[in-house]
Order: sequence, then C-alpha cells, then structure tokens
Amino acid sequence: GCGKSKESAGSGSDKPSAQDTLVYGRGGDSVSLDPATVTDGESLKVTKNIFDTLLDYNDNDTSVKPALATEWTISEDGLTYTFKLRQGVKFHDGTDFNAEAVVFNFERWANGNADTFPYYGSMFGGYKNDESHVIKEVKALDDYTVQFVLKRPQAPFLKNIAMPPFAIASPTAVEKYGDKFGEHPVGTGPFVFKEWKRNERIVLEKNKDYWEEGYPKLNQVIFVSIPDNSARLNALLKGEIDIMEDLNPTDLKQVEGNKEFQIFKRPSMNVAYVGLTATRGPLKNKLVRQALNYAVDKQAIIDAFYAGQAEPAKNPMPPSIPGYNDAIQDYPFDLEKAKQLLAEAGYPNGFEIELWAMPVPRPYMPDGQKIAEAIQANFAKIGVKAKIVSYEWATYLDKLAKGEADAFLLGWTGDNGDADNFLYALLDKDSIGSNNYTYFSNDELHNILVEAQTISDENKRNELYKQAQEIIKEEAPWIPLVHSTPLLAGKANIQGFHPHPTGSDKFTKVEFK
Amino acid sequence: MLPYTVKRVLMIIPVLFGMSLVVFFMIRAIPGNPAQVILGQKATKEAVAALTHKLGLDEPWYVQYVKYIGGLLRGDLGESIRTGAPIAEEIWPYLAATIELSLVAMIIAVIIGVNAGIISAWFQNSWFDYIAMVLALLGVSMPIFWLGLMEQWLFSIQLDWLPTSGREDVRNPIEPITHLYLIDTLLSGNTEQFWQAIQHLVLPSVALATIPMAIIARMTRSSMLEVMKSDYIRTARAKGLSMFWVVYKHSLKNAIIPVLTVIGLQTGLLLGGAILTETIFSWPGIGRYIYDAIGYRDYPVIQSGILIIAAIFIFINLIVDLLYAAIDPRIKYN
Amino acid sequence: MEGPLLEVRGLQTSFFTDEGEIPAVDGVDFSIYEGEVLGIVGESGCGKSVTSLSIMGLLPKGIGKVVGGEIWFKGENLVEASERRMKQIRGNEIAMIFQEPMTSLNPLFTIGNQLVEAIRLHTKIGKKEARARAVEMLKLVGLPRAEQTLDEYPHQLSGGMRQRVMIAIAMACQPALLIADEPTTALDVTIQAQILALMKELNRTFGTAIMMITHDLGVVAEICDRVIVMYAGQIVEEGSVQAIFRRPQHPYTVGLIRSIPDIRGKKERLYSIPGQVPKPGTIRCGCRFAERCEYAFDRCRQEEPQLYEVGEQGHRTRCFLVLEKGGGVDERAVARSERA
Amino acid sequence: MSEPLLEAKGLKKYFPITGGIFGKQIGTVKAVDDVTFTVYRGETLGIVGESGCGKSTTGRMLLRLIEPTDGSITFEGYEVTALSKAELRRLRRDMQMIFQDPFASLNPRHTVERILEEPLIVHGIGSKEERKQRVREMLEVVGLGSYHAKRYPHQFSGGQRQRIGIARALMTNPKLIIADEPVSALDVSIQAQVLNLLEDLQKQFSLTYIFIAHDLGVVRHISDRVGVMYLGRMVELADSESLYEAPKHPYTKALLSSVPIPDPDHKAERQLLSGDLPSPANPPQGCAFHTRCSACMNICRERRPELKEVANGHYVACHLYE
Amino acid sequence: MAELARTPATPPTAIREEKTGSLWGEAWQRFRKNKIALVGAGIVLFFIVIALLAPWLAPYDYKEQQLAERLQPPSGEHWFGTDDFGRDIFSRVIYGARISLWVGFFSVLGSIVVGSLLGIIAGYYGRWIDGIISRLFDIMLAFPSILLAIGIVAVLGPSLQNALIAIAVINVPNFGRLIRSRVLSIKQEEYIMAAKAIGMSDWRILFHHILPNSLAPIIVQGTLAIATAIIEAAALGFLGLGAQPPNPEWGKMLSDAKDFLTQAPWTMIFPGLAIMLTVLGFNLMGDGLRDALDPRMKS
Ligand SMILES: Nc1ncnc2c1ncn2[C@@H]1O[C@H](COP(=O)(O)OP(=O)(O)OP(=O)(O)O)[C@@H](O)[C@H]1O
Ligand SMILES: Nc1ncnc2c1ncn2[C@@H]1O[C@H](COP(=O)(O)OP(=O)(O)OP(=O)(O)O)[C@@H](O)[C@H]1O
Ligand SMILES: [Mg+2]
Ligand SMILES: [Mg+2]
Repeated sequence: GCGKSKESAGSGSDKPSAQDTLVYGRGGDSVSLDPATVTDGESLKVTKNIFDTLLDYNDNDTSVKPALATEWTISEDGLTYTFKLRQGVKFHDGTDFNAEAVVFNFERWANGNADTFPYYGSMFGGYKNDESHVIKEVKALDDYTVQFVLKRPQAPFLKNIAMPPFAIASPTAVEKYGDKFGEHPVGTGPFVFKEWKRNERIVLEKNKDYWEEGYPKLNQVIFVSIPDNSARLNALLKGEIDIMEDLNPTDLKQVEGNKEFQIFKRPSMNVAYVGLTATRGPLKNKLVRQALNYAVDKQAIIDAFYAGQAEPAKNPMPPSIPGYNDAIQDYPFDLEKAKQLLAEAGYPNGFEIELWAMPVPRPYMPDGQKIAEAIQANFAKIGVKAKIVSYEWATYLDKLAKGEADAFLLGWTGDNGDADNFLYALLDKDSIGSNNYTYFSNDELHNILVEAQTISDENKRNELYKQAQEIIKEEAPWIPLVHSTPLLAGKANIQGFHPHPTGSDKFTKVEFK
Repeated sequence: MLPYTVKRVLMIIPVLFGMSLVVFFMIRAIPGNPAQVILGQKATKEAVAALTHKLGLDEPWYVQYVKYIGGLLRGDLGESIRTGAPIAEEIWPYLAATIELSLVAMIIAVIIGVNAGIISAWFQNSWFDYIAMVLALLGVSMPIFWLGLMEQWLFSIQLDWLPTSGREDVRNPIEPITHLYLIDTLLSGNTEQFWQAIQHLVLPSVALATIPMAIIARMTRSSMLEVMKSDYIRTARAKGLSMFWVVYKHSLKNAIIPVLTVIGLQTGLLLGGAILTETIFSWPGIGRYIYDAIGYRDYPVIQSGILIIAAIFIFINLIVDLLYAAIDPRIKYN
Repeated sequence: MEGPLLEVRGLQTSFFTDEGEIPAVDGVDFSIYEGEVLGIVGESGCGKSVTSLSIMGLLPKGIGKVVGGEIWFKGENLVEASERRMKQIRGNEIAMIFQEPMTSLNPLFTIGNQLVEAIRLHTKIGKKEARARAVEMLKLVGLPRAEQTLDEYPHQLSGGMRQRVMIAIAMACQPALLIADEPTTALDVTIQAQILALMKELNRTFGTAIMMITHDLGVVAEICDRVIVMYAGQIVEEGSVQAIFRRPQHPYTVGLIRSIPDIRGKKERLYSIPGQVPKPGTIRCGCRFAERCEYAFDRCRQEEPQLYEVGEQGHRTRCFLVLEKGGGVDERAVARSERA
Repeated sequence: MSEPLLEAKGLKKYFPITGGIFGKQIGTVKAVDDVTFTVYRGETLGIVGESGCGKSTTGRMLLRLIEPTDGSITFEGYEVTALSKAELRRLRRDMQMIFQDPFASLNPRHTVERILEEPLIVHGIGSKEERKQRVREMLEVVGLGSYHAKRYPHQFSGGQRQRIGIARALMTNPKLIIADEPVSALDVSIQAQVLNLLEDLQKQFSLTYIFIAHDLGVVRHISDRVGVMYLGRMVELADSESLYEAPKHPYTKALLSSVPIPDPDHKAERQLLSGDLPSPANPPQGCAFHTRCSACMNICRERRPELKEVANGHYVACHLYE
Repeated sequence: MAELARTPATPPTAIREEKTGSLWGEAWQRFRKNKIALVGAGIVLFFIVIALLAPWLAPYDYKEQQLAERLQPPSGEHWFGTDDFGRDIFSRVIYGARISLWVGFFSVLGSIVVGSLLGIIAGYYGRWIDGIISRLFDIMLAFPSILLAIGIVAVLGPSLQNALIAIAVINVPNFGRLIRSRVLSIKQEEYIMAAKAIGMSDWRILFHHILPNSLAPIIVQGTLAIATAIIEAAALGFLGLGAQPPNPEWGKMLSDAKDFLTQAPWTMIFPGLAIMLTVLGFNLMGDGLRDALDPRMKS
C-alpha cells in the first residue's frame, strides 16, 4: 500500500508464524495440469505438488526414494519390477489410491500416442502396440501390489518411473473430466488444486489428509507468472511474492546483500552449449570446430553473465550424472592455438558465419543474446566474423531442427539424471531432426550409445558413456559452455525449500519461520 | 441516423474480412510450427506430427481458412491451440484488463489534455502555454517503455509508493465478476480492494496516457485558437459576451470536434498498442495475450484477437462519427 | 443638432506582427449623430474594418492595438473603458453585423439560442419572455416563419436569411449605434436590395444610427446621409452624400465615382485610377495618394495635406488642390481625364 | 451581324447528388437546364444572373472542362462534344478561359514566366527562346513589365494577378475567351483597369468574349449582347441596349431595379423580389421564376416557357409574351 | 492603347521587394524566424553530425568488450559509464545515432514512396481503384500498428533491416491517405481547371501541379513521421525484434539495460535521453515546418 515502509514490505515479519501462504513467482504459466500430457517444465512444477509418483527423487539428485510405492523388488533378469504400495492414501476427490489406480494410469498412457502422452512414448520406447515398447504389462497382484513386466531390460526404469509426468491420477476424476482433466487435476499430492487463472496464477491448497505425517506445512501455494526476470525480482523485493525463479545472475549481489532475502541454488543438471552444425560450410571441418572450441573464454562468460554461478563445461553432460568423464581435458582458451588450427584447416583469415542467439532466457542460459555477443567478440579475435541472428523461440527451434543454423546457442536440462537423456538425446544420429540440432552423425558413437541403453550393469554403462564423451570431445560438434546453477531468491525466513535439479519442486516441507 | 449507423456497421464487415485474410496469411508465413512450440524443445517428431494433424494444420490453407471463416460466421471464434479453451471465453479477462487500463488512461489524458489545451489557448504565449506545450512535446517524444521503466524505478522501487506490476495483490486476489476490477470491487463493496486496484492502475495508466494526453492538449490548443479566430466568435463578442462564455460555450463545442477524432483514434490505438506497457507492468492484457500467442503460434488466438481489437477500433471510430452528428447539426447522415 | 453620438478623434490603430508595426488606421476622426446613416467607403485594406473593430474594442488580442486617439461615445472614452464596461456596451448600445453571414453565426447552436443569448445578456428577462422577444425580432427583420426559425440551425438558412438573423441579434437590445461592416457584399443584388430596405426601415423606425461600411458607392448613395471616403488608413474626404457625389473634391473620390460602370448607360471608356492601394506603412512622406494621382505636384510628394473644409458645412477633403484655387478638382480636370 | 463563332444548343448539366456509403445517386442538381445561345465573331456576350444560377457551369461546359449532360456545342463548325481528347486539347488553343479568383487560378509554386509559358509548351509552340520572348511581349501587353517574369503570383496584387491570368489566356492567340467573373474579386478602381484592358485587347486581337458576371453594370459596360440566367435557364437574351432599357422578363426587371445606383438623386421605384432563390436540386415546376414573380399566371406553374424571339434579336422565356 | 500607356511601367512600391520569391523561399524565411523550430533543426543537425562523425567522436570502439569493467558508473574515462559488457555507453550512444537516423529516414522514405504511389493512383483514378486502395488503408489502419510491425518482423525475421521494412509498411496508409486527400483537394483548385483549360494532359497536371503542391504537407508529415519511426524502431529493438547485437540501437540498449535499472541506472538513462532528444528535435522541426509551410499562413 501507499507509504508502506520498506521493513514491513519485506515480509510478514511483524507476525512471524502467521504466514502460511507461499507465493511462488515464475516466468510462465502452465499449459495443462495433467502431467502426463505435457512436456513443459512450467506445468510439471505445479503438478508435482498435486500428484505423487510411485517413486520420488531424493532431495539433491536423481536417485530414487519411496513415495506412493513403499518398497520394490527387481527380478534377476531385470524384467520384472514389483512395487508395494502405500496404504490408506486417498485421492483429493476422496477415492482410494490402490493398485487398480496404478494399472489404470499406465493403461491410459500406453493406450495413448505421441500426441496425447508424449513423455510416456519417449521414456518407455513407444506405446502399446509398438515393437519398441518396453513395458509388456502392468498388473495388480493385489490391492496394494503392482507388477511391471518388461520386454527387455531398461537401465533407467526406476528413474523414469519417478519422473513427474508419470504421476498417479484419480481414475474416477480422469473419467469424470475426460479432456478437461488438465483443468481439474486430482491426485494424491500434498496440495489440492483450487483455482487457475490463466497467465496469472494457480492456487493450490493444503491437502489435510496427506500421507506424510505433519505435512504439508503451508496452507496455500500460489504460482504467479511474471515473465520478466527483473519485474519478478521487483515483485520479490516489494513482498508481492515469496520465492522467485530465475534470478538474473547479475542481480545476485543485490539480493545477497539484503538480509531479508536468501538465495537458493538449484543443483545443476544442465548444459549450455554452442552447437556447431556439422553439415554447414567451414563447420564441416573438424579442425575448425576444434579451433572455435579453443576460442571461447568460458570463465569470462561465467563471471560476467552467470555471476560465477556456473562451472565451465567440458562434456555434454553435467558432472553429477553417473558416467561423467572427468578425465577429459577441456580445450583451453588459447587464441593462438585456435588461429593455428584455422590456418591448418585452410582459413588463415577466418570466415563469416551466423551465430544464433536464443531469444528466451533459460536456467542454463539467462541471456542468450548477451552470451552470443560475448562469443561473437571471442570469435572476432581469431578472424571469425559472427553475425548474431535471433528468431522468436518457435521459429528458432523450427529452423534449428531443419539444420539452418551455423553456430547456435542452446542447452538442455536433464529429465531423469541419466546419461542417455543427454548423450543419446542430443548427439546421436537417431536424434537428428529432433534434439540433435547439430546434425552430428558418428557411427562409432551411435553404436556405443545404443549398446548402453540396453545394459543394466551400471559400471559397464558408465564406461561406455565415458568412451562416448571422448569421441565427442575429439569431434567437437559443440562448444560445451557451462553447467549453470540456476538461482532462486526468496525471503530469508523460508525453510525447508531445497530446489531440485530437475526443476520441479515439492513444497511439502516448506514453511515460514 | 439509424440507417446510417446500420450502414456503417455493415461497412465494418468487408474491412474485418480483409483483415482476417491478411492476418491468416501473415501468421502462417511466420516460420515455426505451433505443434512444435506447444510440445517444446524435447518433443519427438512423431508427437509433433500427431499434434499437427490433430490441430488440422496439415490441411491445405484454403480448407483451414474456410473452416475458420465458417466458424466466425457462426459466431465461433475458435479454440486456442495452446490451451484448448474456446477463445470467446478465454479472451474476455484479457480484453477487460486492457479496456480498464486504456479507459483510465484515456480519461486521464482527456481531462488533463483538454483542459491544458484550453488554458494554453486562452493564455496564448503565456508561461503556462509555453510550459504546457513543451511538456506536450516531450510527451510525444518519449518512448513510453522508457517512461514506464523510469516510473517503476522511481515510484515503486525507490519511493515504494505503488506496486510494480500486475492488476491486483496476489495475496488478496479480486473475485472477478465483470473482470473490470474497478467495477468488480465496487460491486462486491470491497473498498480495500478497490483502492488496491486503483494503486495498480496508476503507473501503467499514466505511462499509457502520456502520448494521447500530449496529442490531445496540442490538438485542443490549436483547434481552440483556430475557432477563436472565426467570425462567429467575433459575433459572440460583439454581443457583449464575456471571454469566459465565449470560450466555454461558443469555442469549446466547435473546437472539440477535431479533438474528438483524436480521442477516438487514440483510444483505438491504446487498445491494441498497449503491448509495451503491458509487458513492463506485467498487465495481463490483450496486447500481451496476442503477443504471447504469436510466440506460441496460437493461430486462432492471434486471428480472433486481432479481429476483435480491430472491430473495437472501428466501433469506437463509428461512435466518434455519431458523436459528431450529435454535436454538429450540419452533419446529417442519411 | 445636439452633440454627436459617437466621436472619433485622431484614432490610430496598429498591428504588431513579425514584420513590425503596421499602422492600419492612421489618424482618423469623424462623428456620427443620432439617427444618422454614415457611410464609409474605400478600397480593400484601407482600414474600414479596423476602424469599426477599434470602436467595438474587438481588435485581435495581442496583435491589434489602438495606439492613439480617442473614441467618445455618450461622454465616455471607449479607448480607456474597461473590458467590463465594454461588455456592457457591446450588443447593448453599440451593435455590429459582419460581412459574412455564412460564418458569422455559430454553426452548432440554434438561431433561437444565439438570439436569446443576446437578449438575455443585457436585459434581466426570463427565458420565456426572451423567446417571445426573439420571435418578435425575427418578425421584425422580415423572417416569415419566425417560430420555426428559432429552432433551426444556421446551415438551414439561406445567406439572406442569415443576414436578417444577424440584424435581429444586433437590434435585439435596440442599440443606439449599429455598425454594419459590408453587410451585403456577400449577397446577391436582389437579396441586397431586401436587406438595404430593411436597414433603412430600422433606421427610420427606431432612429438607430448606422455606420455603414461598404465599397459599393451604389449602396452609399442608396441609404447614407453622410459619407467618409478612406484611403490608406486615412480619411481623404468627408461630406454629405449630395456633396460627395455632386461635388467631389479629392481626386481619389472623383476617380472612384468615375470608375464605376453604370447600368444606366454605357460609358465610352471607364475612368481608371492607375496603380493600386499601397500597403499600410509603405508611404513615408507626402500625400498618400500622390503616387496614383494625376494632379499631383511637388508639394504633394513632400508634405502631408490636412483635411480642409470646402464649400458647404462639413465637407472636408485632404487635398492641396482645394487650397490652390479653393475649388479642388474642377470640372475641367474631370473633363480632361474623360478625354484621355 | 457577323457570322457565328460558337453555338450552344440545348445545353444541360445535371450534377448527381450522391449520398450514403455506396455513393448512390439520390438526386440531381440541374445546374444548367436547356440553354441555347449563339456567339458571333468579334462580339462580347454577357451572361448575368444570381449566384448559383449556372453561369460558371455553362462557361466550363463550352470548353468541356465539365462534360455536358446533353446538348451540342459547335465552334467554328466543329462539334465540340464529339471531339476526342487530343482534338479537344488542340481546340483549347482557340478557346481560352479567365477565372474569377486571381488568387486561386495561378499555381502558387510557379513563376509567372512558367505559368505563361506553359500553354506554349503544352501545345508545342515555338523554341525555348521564342517562348520566353513571347512571355515578355505578353507581359507588356497586359501592362506588366518583363522584369515581373521571375516573380511568383503571391508577390502581385489582385489586379496584377488578374492581368497574369489574362496574359495566360492570350498566349496561344485564341479566338474566343470565356471570362468567368474576371473582375468580381477586384476593387472598383482596379476593376476599371481590367475592364479597360479587356476592351483594348479585344480590339487589338479581334477577340470574341463570353463575359460572365453578376454585376449588371459591368456587364452592360462591356457586352454587346446580354443573356440573363435564372436557375439554370436562360430567361432573356438581347442586345444590351434593349435589355437594359426595355427589359421584358419580370425577373430581369426586378434584377435591374435592385441594383443600387451610385447617384443620390436617383430615386427609382424598387421592385423588391420576395424570398430566396429556390434550390437547383429542386427547381419549381413550370416557369422556374413563378415562385417569386409578381405577374405569375396559372400557366406559369404548369408549363415551362420556351426562349422565344419576341422582337428583333430579343429573346424571352416568359408566358407573358406568348 | 492610351489607357495602357498610362498604367505606370513601374508599379508603385506597393509590393515590397523580397529577397526570395518562391513559396519555398518565403517558408524558409518564416522558418528562420521561428526560434523553437530552429532549436529543433539544431538538435536534428547535431545528431546528424554525430552520426556522420561517429568514428571520430567516439572515444572507444562501440563493440569493444571489457568484461572486467562491467557496469562502471559515469566517470572521466567513460562519460556515460559502461554497460554489462564493459562497453563504453557514450560511444554506443554516438553510434546509435547512425542507426536511429538511418531507420527513421529510410523507413519514412519508403512509406512516402509507396504511400504516394497508392495515394496518387487512388486520388487520381477514383472509382473502384480508389475503393480498393482506400479499403486497404482502412484495413491497415484498423490493425494495432505495433502488432502489425511485430507480425511483419516475425515473418521476415528480426533484424534492423526488417524492422525498417515493418515500420515503413505500417506508415504507408498515413501517407497514402494524406496524398490521396491532397490530390483530391488540389484537383478542385482553380489553377488545375486553368491548366486543363489550356489543354494540359492529365499526367502533366499530375506531375507539374498536383505533386509539387503536395510536397509541403509531405515534408511536414515526413519530418514528424521520422520522429515516430525512431520511437517505433526503439520499441521493436526493445522487444528484441530490431537491430541485432552488437549494434548499439538505442531501444535495444534500453532493453539490455532494463535488468540493471536499480544497479546501474545510467545504462538506462542515456540511451533513453538520446531517443527523447532526437525525437524531440524532429518534432520541433516538424512543427516549425508546418507553421512555415502551412498554406493558411499565406498572406
Ligand atoms: N489581423 C491583422 N493582422 C495584421 N494586419 C491586419 C490585420 N487585420 C487588418 N490588418 C491590416 O489593416 C489594414 C486595414 O484592414 P481592414 O480590414 O480595416 O481593411 P478594410 O478596409 O476593411 O478592407 P476590406 O474592404 O477588404 O474589408 C489592412 O491593410 C491589413 O494589412
Ligand atoms: N461539381 C458540382 N457538383 C454538384 N453541384 C454543382 C457542381 N458545380 C456546380 N454545382 C451546382 O450547380 C449550380 C450552378 O453552379 P454554378 O457554379 O454554375 O453557378 P454560378 O452561376 O457560376 O454561381 P456563382 O455566381 O456563385 O459563381 C449551383 O447550385 C451549384 O451548387
Ligand atoms: Mg473589411
Ligand atoms: Mg460562378
């Protein structure tokens, strides 16, 4: 209100324990609140709190822990998974959670297609009648026991099961609302859906009968959309919201210096990179790609645009993921070497290329334009004249998928913490046309990645992935830039909030002190 | 008058039809597939193809256009590709937000602009005149997004007098009835929320009002000066009328006619042109809605949204024309 | 005869523009007596309108200013009168009608509104009464459908009717003096004849003095008692209608009269004054007409003539010729010009 | 009498009144309604009438600046209405026009030289030098100095501008000049200058004039014959002597008696016309003048009188003379 | 010829001799006396000079990054401070003048050329051609112009050149209508009638009479349109749809700077002031031109 002083605006600190509504400010609105039907992070952030999955990730990584399933067994051959379900859990609409409900949900997804349940197909190899579909059947052994039978072993199966899209929805509600279930989500999660005002806010209320004793602490969680990062920070500073996502790294100092606020760092599970489309002009030449790798001063970029909250990337996947090859030596920032390689490749005077800059901020790349400018300046030093080009996000992706860019900025946030979700998805020749935007195609790499998909022995898999990273380093289809630590800012009196690497957080344990 | 009005309304149809064609083809000329956008970076090719088919976007353009126009003729604005909701339902809250903002801005602009113009004309070449006109010139010379940011910085961040953005306090949301919050809060008798709604309106509406205010002030001034030179004003003075009456009775009514055009035009422009203000102040308005829809390639939303804005624009100008007739007996529409 | 109703003495009015001071009226003095019709003639730009606006105090604000002289009306100097006082006088004691009936009425208000406004401004009567009076006025000026006309707008009336309305407004408070600035110039002859007849009648019935500004000598001969001829911001000749037309003394007046084509018979050749009216402020010394005058001699170019009395009472002319032989432009001179 | 130079027969011009959005025609203004007259070589035909009676429209139709709705115009034996565009342009060398408004009829952005030269350029007459020479000559002829050539119209007074307009009309050595109120905008003293000039030029170049004006004195002064128009119709046409001295049509009589005479001793009995000119969009039935005519008969309301010769060369359209 | 002879060969000095005769000359005289307009012209000239001499005036290379010197406040070394790349804002603002003037001038030129063409065709031929063109203008004017510009840029791809095209397109109907109404009203002028009367062809009338007489309003409108175009370009730049980095377009600089509003206000203030001042200059000049060229001011 008018004339409100700074102190009282800061938080509800005058009446400490009274605050039980958390306003969470983020960049965009959800698309749908039926988690199985969406692929966007903004939807999953909300559904994560309305729904539970059979297994959940641990706080800081993607190792799994019990959730709706309390325990599980895996057969020797890795083809049969048996889950014991939690008893006495009810959906928000009052119906019972049981094995039937689990079977119902998996049947629903398996009967869908790439359009209706996109994640299911990509994580489980397809749908019911597809050759490649991994799940042979899902059956209820009794009311609280579910058994999954696979056609072939799938290494990251448990991690997949724990992904937020595979959350268990109330069968009654699904049938009741049909197409509109996305606007009337009913799950078992810590919060109950109350209201959704598009592009503005989603309001969730406490699930009083939540199975986790004593939780949730909050009475209400409100997700509000404020697209502009600075505007969102302003809203936080003025007490209009309690937690904000995507703090501009450049604003870090400002928040850190303010006692009323705290910074939350989301453990990194991402990579930002410069794709070097291997089918275009000088970039066809491996030496050129290597030269460009030598030419980028990653640390300077980190200091300037990530406020130091990132580490230089040398591999296409972050170190937290099993299989990360730490033995690899990154290309150092060495302009002389770069020039020499260019000369060797037949471009002693450099050349001209386009450098495409992401038009939207992402946690791994808070400001594509500016990073592009910095890289442009780097390239200029070895005679490579980069023209910065930017399209709207939709066009950008579309054109990238068609291989129309020379060099481009992009990044990836892992879905389930598995190496396959990075290396295969981003650099395998099978992924050309979808997420392999560099059109990089290497048979040796392909064989390794495909083999790794079917092996369930962790160590063996990791070895294969390490090999794969060596090939990628040598071939240099990318300039891996950074693994960033996405920043969030919130009021100082918030407790129990641990941002998860996947980007979706449960607010079960969050409270104001 | 009535036949004229009917004709004018009918005249809107070809213009809107032409617009629908232009919009339809223009947005399809924008590269990028809505299905891809909706499904995001991580979607598979199959998923994109399936969604494209489901949305009917793989049909030939003329089929799509005919379907769209057919829908329009039946009063169906279509459904949002992104949310699946009928646009007719979805659009109103955004439209209302913009209407509220634009109207408040226009009221500010008209009240201040017209009066400043009158006083300037009356005291031509006085210090008031000079200052007002210099301010007006600055007003039209200022990029409003810059003004908006400066306002935000000063009044919201530095002085902490007013909220930075949005239409309402998220912790104390207003229960929408008409979605015009000033009216809604009055209807529900919640004075605290009414006050809150006003506070949220101040900064964006002032930023938005700047240009029309400046234009109206300049227009009123020059129009007043023009009228005050006319023969009938001399007649009025020859009767012995005081300057005050001459200005407020005889001059103002005549001078307001060209100003009305400007007011009409500017109101129309505000409705569609508030995108920058809406962006800066996170105002959930129609400009922003359409702008976002362009990002999502939400074709039906872009098409219908622009048509609605254009229809309102044309409608406002129609009202201005009718107002002319009400003011000026020389204009007879038949 | 008692003292004059209006007496203008040495009136000087200037305009102050980007190009400097323009002396539009430069030392004009004349009088109007009660019930009299005074004509002011002269070519375009000679200062007729500015003189009348100076009297009304309606010079364009900020540009036009009375810089010298006095205007005595009923024992009061209007040059020094306050704006408040002027408001009381305007429309009430001195009224004015203008050349352009098409634009002199406010297009957005009904005739009734504008007429009632004039009536109520200076009388304390109620609306109903004022309206009745308005009807009466319209009938007086010869508008047949007075009642309906009150509710009509100016654009619905023809030029002649509008000029009648203007006269009705001017006469609303029965002013002592009516200034008519070319009231018929924009009208057709048949309509002009109607309007002139009306004005003559008003002059006769109410004894309203009329200051009739025109450039049409026919109109002057038609209704005026006395005439003032202006040239370049000055009066060059003044006298009774008879004197001016029968015994014009100033070469300019003579030229003016002789250059009119007459409908009563074809002149062999029109007399024409060479050259054109000088722009105000461009003549530095001597007689202002000297440059166009065929009788001009050295003195005319060096010295400015005064208004000299000639012959009968009240006949004055600004020409050295009258001093020469006491006779001004004689018949021989006129004849000479005819032969040329 | 000498041979005819131009003959107009049954000239009509109906302007459509359009209304509404779709520009539908909702009526017609009968600006000129069946006008017939002849102009003889070397004479001046005056046309008078009140504002809006169709004088200008008639004048413009003769040059086909406005396409006639109906009727024929013969100029030196050519049917003007049948000429092609190119032939028409050729014809305009011989038929010229002087306009009323000396301010509006000269392009403000052209020098006098350019304005005067333009007719020659358009008709491809002379070399550049010759054209310049002729411009200088013509300026002298109309009483301006050749040093005026480089000036712009707004630097001249009204009378001087009208002289420029006249010079332009003379540039191509035309045979006929249509002068549409050439002196109405001028002060009397200047008017006399211009009228004298026109008379001199007529003698010097054996010109034929159609002289349009509403000032009856001026028309009498300059014309050999005079036509009186009322509401788009010619109501009387006669040589000026008999028209002014013995007018026949009641309208002509009223018109003449309305003119104020610059003579304080002249006390003519006025015949005041009542009412205003009716609208040409809705002219009265029968004789257009019957609504204001003091001698109105029943037949006048029903039948339109034809323009008939009632005395030698004196034409009147009035039922009184049938 | 006696009468003619008597008319003095040299007319009296009624007409003051004027230095320049044409209306343009007189307009210039009027313009020169208008102090405010001169200030406007001065500002415009100032920015033009700056734009032309940018390489010599700018103390630094506008794209030279000094990441170590990010967000420095104004100082003797960096008069306007540095931006988040450590680039000298002063130098960038100077180079930005080039871009804004370029876009302003050429987009308006484009609108004038296309608008005039359409306007002339519509005004001169009338009837259904006029109908179609006028409806087209109606359609374009009914579009929210910024959305139309965004749409055009979205189709063509964001770049300075495309922003210029978009701005040119959205301003076409304004000029088109202006020219059309000029053509229609000049067509009614008596000197056009006079031109026809001397047998002039339609095309000659169009090019020798109508167009030159339409020039004054086009110049006035054009000057004012440059002002708007500069703001529009900045708006597109602000939305990221105009000039691409490292071009120092002012609107783009503002959008880059808005994240540092609280930390480094100078990054925001100077480009904003530059826009305002330039636009103000064009507006003042346009107003002055209007007063100078307005036919109503003619004596
Ligand atoms: N508003 C003005 N600004 C500057 N000069 C003016 C103004 N009004 C009149 N004048 C000057 O005053 C002189 C006299 O003008 P005035 O209107 O009195 O002439 P007039 O005799 O009424 O002419 P007309 O017959 O054309 O009405 C003119 O030469 C003109 O230059
Ligand atoms: N282009 C036009 N469209 C419609 N009506 C017209 C047009 N030109 C003239 N008129 C009408 O035709 C009638 C005759 O006009 P015209 O100009 O010939 O009259 P006039 O006798 O020359 O009058 P004035 O003395 O006022 O010049 C008028 O009523 C006029 O309104
Ligand atoms: Mg006057
Ligand atoms: Mg005419």
